[in-house]
Amino acid sequence: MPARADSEPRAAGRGEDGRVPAPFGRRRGEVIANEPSGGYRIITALDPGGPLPAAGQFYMLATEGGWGGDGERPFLPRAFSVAEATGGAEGARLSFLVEDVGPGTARLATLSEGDGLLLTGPLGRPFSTPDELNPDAAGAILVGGGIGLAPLAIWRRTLASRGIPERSLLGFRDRQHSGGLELFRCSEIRLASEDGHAGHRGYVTDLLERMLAGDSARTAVVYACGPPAMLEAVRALCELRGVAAELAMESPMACGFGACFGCAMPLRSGGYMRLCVDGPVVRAADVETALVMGAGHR
Amino acid sequence: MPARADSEPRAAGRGEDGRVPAPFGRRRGEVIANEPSGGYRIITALDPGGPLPAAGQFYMLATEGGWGGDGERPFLPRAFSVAEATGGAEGARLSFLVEDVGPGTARLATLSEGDGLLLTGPLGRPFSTPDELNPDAAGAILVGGGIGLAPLAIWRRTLASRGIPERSLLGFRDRQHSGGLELFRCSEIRLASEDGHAGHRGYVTDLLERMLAGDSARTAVVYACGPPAMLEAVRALCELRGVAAELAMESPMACGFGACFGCAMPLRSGGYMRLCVDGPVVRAADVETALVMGAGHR
Amino acid sequence: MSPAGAVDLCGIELAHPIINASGTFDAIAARRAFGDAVLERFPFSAYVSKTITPAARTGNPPPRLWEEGAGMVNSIGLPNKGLEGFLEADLPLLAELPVPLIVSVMATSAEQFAPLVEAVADRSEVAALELNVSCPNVHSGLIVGEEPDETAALMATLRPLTAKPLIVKLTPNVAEPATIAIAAEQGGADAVSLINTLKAAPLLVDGTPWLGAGSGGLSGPAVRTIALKQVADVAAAIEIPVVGMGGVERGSDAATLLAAGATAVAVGTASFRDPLAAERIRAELEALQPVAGGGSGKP
Amino acid sequence: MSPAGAVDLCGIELAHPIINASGTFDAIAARRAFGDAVLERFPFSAYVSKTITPAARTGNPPPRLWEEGAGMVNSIGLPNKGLEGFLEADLPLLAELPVPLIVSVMATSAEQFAPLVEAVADRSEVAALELNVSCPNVHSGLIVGEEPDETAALMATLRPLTAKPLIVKLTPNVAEPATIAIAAEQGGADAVSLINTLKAAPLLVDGTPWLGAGSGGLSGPAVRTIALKQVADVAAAIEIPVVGMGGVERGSDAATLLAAGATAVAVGTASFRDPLAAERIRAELEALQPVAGGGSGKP
Ligand SMILES: Cc1cc2nc3c(=O)[nH]c(=O)nc-3n(C[C@H](O)[C@H](O)[C@H](O)COP(=O)(O)OP(=O)(O)OC[C@H]3O[C@@H](n4cnc5c(N)ncnc54)[C@H](O)[C@@H]3O)c2cc1C
Ligand SMILES: Cc1cc2nc3c(=O)[nH]c(=O)nc-3n(C[C@H](O)[C@H](O)[C@H](O)COP(=O)(O)OP(=O)(O)OC[C@H]3O[C@@H](n4cnc5c(N)ncnc54)[C@H](O)[C@@H]3O)c2cc1C
Ligand SMILES: Cc1cc2nc3c(=O)[nH]c(=O)nc-3n(C[C@H](O)[C@H](O)[C@H](O)COP(=O)(O)O)c2cc1C
Ligand SMILES: Cc1cc2nc3c(=O)[nH]c(=O)nc-3n(C[C@H](O)[C@H](O)[C@H](O)COP(=O)(O)O)c2cc1C
Ligand code: FES
Ligand code: FES
Repeated sequence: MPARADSEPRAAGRGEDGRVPAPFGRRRGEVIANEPSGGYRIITALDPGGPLPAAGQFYMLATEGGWGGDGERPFLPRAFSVAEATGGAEGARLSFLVEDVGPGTARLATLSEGDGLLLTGPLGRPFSTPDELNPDAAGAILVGGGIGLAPLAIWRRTLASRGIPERSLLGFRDRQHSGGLELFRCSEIRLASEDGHAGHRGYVTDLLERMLAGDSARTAVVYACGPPAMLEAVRALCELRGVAAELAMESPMACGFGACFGCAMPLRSGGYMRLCVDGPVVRAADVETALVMGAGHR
Repeated sequence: MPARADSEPRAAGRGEDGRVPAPFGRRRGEVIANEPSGGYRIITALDPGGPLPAAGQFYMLATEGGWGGDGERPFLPRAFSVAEATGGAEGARLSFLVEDVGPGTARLATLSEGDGLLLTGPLGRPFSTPDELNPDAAGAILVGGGIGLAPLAIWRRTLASRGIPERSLLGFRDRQHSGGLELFRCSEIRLASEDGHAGHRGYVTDLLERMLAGDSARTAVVYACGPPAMLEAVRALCELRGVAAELAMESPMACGFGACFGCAMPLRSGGYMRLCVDGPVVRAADVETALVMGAGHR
Repeated sequence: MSPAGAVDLCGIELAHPIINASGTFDAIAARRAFGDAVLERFPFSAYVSKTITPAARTGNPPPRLWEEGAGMVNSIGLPNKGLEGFLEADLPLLAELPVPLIVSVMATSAEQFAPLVEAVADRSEVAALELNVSCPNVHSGLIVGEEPDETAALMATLRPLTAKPLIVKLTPNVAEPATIAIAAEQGGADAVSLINTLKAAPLLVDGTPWLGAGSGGLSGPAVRTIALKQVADVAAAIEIPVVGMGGVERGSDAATLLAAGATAVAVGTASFRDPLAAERIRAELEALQPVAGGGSGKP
Repeated sequence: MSPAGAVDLCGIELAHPIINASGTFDAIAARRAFGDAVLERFPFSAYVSKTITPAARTGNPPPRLWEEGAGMVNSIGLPNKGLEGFLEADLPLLAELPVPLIVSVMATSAEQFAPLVEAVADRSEVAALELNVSCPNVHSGLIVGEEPDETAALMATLRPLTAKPLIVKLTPNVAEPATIAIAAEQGGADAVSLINTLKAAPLLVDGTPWLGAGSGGLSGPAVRTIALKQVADVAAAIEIPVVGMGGVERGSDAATLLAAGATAVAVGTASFRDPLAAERIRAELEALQPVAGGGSGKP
């Protein structure tokens, strides 16, 4: 991926692609809240001395104790998009939206206030601004599904704080697979749900299709995060309409910092990228398909 | 080891050597108390449906959760002598005296009321009655050190309930390595401590030496449990004086029921016994030395 | 068909596919500990004895055990009563078990193996023999199970001695276990079983060996994916049945070995943690949905 | 003398004995993630590159990772830019690291290995080469590192090509790794390193391989006691230095490998859990009391 012109002034300490470099090594954060949000949980931790991440970046997380048990998984840390980040010089206050899908997320779900949270991050490539993706951009369309709301939530706030207009289209399979809506407070959102429990009964991509039809595709920029099928629908639609898009993707990760080459994501141009350092936010045009096993937030 | 004449009527369900057979398989007990006792902890659990053990028997214990962590030890269950047992048809109430010496005992020490305790037992060979060891027995001398108080505590109660006279000589290295004295309430005990913090300053075997000198060795029977050096001193002294003795010994154990052959204890006659099924209580005359690595309670 | 149903292991009818791994469940000692419940609720569909040798052995000096976070290293050293002691003292008791009996045997040469195999096979209580050609604890000079030629030569001697099934137990400490399995099959083995333990040496920080024998063998969950690789490779290379083992802790572990080509699955180290682990594993295996044809199970 | 002090690894001066295992720390990617702190606080005393091959490789299809309770199985498949890409794009960046550079190389025949070794050894930035011989010889079909003869033949070709240290990386998937180490030493190797990963195959309950490549290699704490056994055996069999690795998670693990005869210790999988694991391991190693002469450490 060639380096891009950096059209926007970056915060001090930002590197390539606007990514915020992580402090070297794993450090201890402290859990200050762990609350249910629909079918998910929002886990908030203090990260003393840690930097403020850029929207779209992620952290590798593990609990301080009980990461494992009976010689069983989890063994490796787990990747989570940061969903909300505030704070300043003394450190950051980070929130993660977590869906319990296996041993690692189950363990994280049991965290209590005061527990240690081992973290490495922020990692990876963040979202690009709309004008970086489309010089004629009029604003941003955020398309999220399920746990994919996490990176979009912080991105929405960032855009809002920069005065960039954004609209969010959020979709859920059913009640169980929804949560994190409070992260979108005070913003313009439209909902879709497959079971009809909220908003439009159907897919969030139905909403996107309508919006791109109404809108001028020329000025649109789409940011999407969600399950592989949703990501793929967004990718295909944007390709069809010639709309610039970025996808926040997923793949199994062992390290999160380019060390293991485990997070291979097929490139349209052939071969693979390492999603942890070349992503997790990728240009939609760079991937052949988002229908890769484990490639999207469920 | 040849079968012995069983001179005493046995409780129903007792087998070879008076041992109480364990229910087949591991079961869940529930912790009802976990309290400090000197440098140790007394952990008490309800064992619904479990039998009452014979004094000298042990259980293999593991916690229900967190047995392991970070893919680390403990992995195998740990052996603990039962220190107190009460109850009836609905089950047993079992107490264990636990010294934190490594990952397994450290984990057990963190148990709270209501937590699950996985247990297999009672296992192994219990103490023999004084008259089984010496037809002229006038009573029992119990010699214990450190965490070795555990099996002697339940044995003392059993003897008392059968009206067999007993005296206990208990020794400790220092304050840190003492505890469990409340298990000897209402009984005649003499103390020794290496640091002089309680009773005679010196070894518990000094007390035994005096007692065997005063006593007629002909009518004495000694039961000992404690660190290898203490066990060996007791063994050598009893051999010298021709006093019948049983030692409750230790060795590393993986299974506790004769399956792994890991708990080898050298026999005087050559070869090894499996301490989990041929012990942990052994005739002093059957072992060459008690100075075997890991052969005694620390 | 339930994956936990009856199976035929080279002519031996097993009520279900879960048996024990040699040396990890002493049925006689278990009766001392648990009484006749062991017979009434016997968790294995066949019983494999601890390995017996021509002469009695006391085993290795202690310590014999080392614990790891996800397994253990043992250097037991095959303590056993020897052929004569086994036949006299143990066989009558093992014959009381409600399942077929497989006797594991080991010797340090074909000439020593032959009378052992003959004497054991001669006993009507014995359904089959497992040939331990792989135990890493005993220094038999050349390890037969590490060389295809040695394995073939051993089979050439032993195969004519009995019509009873001979199961060759393979070592995992080779580059390609399938080459040994093929040699065993060509030599007339009725089945193979694998994996035995992996050579391992817990050392103290100063380099001193912890185990009395210096080194030992690793078993338990730590070796599970190694066992899966070797069982799948071996099952693909031969026609005779395979008994799969190594780190089986759950029904899904057993199901995976069966799907990889094993006919039966042996439970070893898991029994140390829970004497009835095999019963639970079988129940979990039974509860697993029969896999839909062709479905990969991948998300 | 502190066990964490400077060591000489076949002529390369290392400030301390902790280096990285090939393929488990990409210093260039780490700088993208962590910035120049990687240079300022570089945790290894030498840097071993990921294995490079004559031509570029994209690596194996995903999934490439499987997690176990005490380790992981990977089937990365040696993605790399190939010799030319490495020399052009990566070498200048790796030369900025504050430690000696060891380049890991692999090819599928001695003829393919030769120009690779020559070209890499030719570069002044390179202190030594590690020969990854866990690869098939395209001519014989045999895995070079599994056969003493193949290893000796490879060394006969490569040794004359450079005066720089050649470190042979041994596979653990053999019965006796010392036989391969001896062949490497006799062929003129300056050191050996071990262990590489153990062949393993995570399968789903229906038997389908999880990994895109079908099978992979096990690493992490699960293999620690296997590594100890092999490192001790190899160190006892040869005179040249040994780089020990396999499941090192703590300073005591490193100390044990050093006591078993290793000159340096490599940290692999542990870096995935904590990018600075090696720094902690070195600090823990330093904090360990120097072992009293002759004391066994046994209780
Ligand atoms: C960049 C990035 C950002 C993410 N952000 C979020 C987020 O904001 N919120 C969130 O909830 N999740 C997020 N995820 C996903 C999250 O990392 C996973 O859900 C988590 O790793 C699952 O771990 P687990 O142990 O709970 O489940 P696992 O058991 O690891 O299950 C997850 C999947 O892994 C596979 N799997 C099963 N067993 C194994 C095994 N033994 N080895 C390897 N793979 C196995 C299966 O496909 C399974 O469905 C993100 C992932 C990435 C890469
Ligand atoms: C029959 C019997 C009865 C017992 N009764 C009691 C009792 O009533 N109360 C009580 O407190 N204790 C009792 N014990 C001792 C108790 O079982 C041990 O203290 C316990 O197993 C220690 O486990 P741990 O994980 O805490 O410590 P470990 O780390 O297992 O330490 C114990 C010892 O094991 C050795 N060791 C260290 N690492 C390893 C390893 N990786 N693998 C193998 N060995 C290692 C060392 O010698 C160490 O000192 C009894 C033991 C037996 C056999
Ligand atoms: C303590 C112990 C003793 C063993 N004894 C024998 C034996 O006598 N004969 C044999 O063939 N295998 C023996 N084995 C190997 C097991 O049968 C089995 O192959 C191995 O442990 C792998 O299975 P697991 O991981 O389920 O334990 C023994 C294993 C252990 C742990
Ligand atoms: C993800 C991954 C990639 C690896 N890549 C290489 C490689 O390119 N070349 C090589 O010689 N070894 C490679 N290895 C093996 C390691 O260098 C090391 O030998 C092995 O992982 C054991 O050490 P550990 O348990 O500390 O990880 C790799 C290991 C892992 C886990
Ligand atoms: S997760 Fe390790 S390289 Fe991306
Ligand atoms: S502890 Fe397993 S045989 Fe005694």
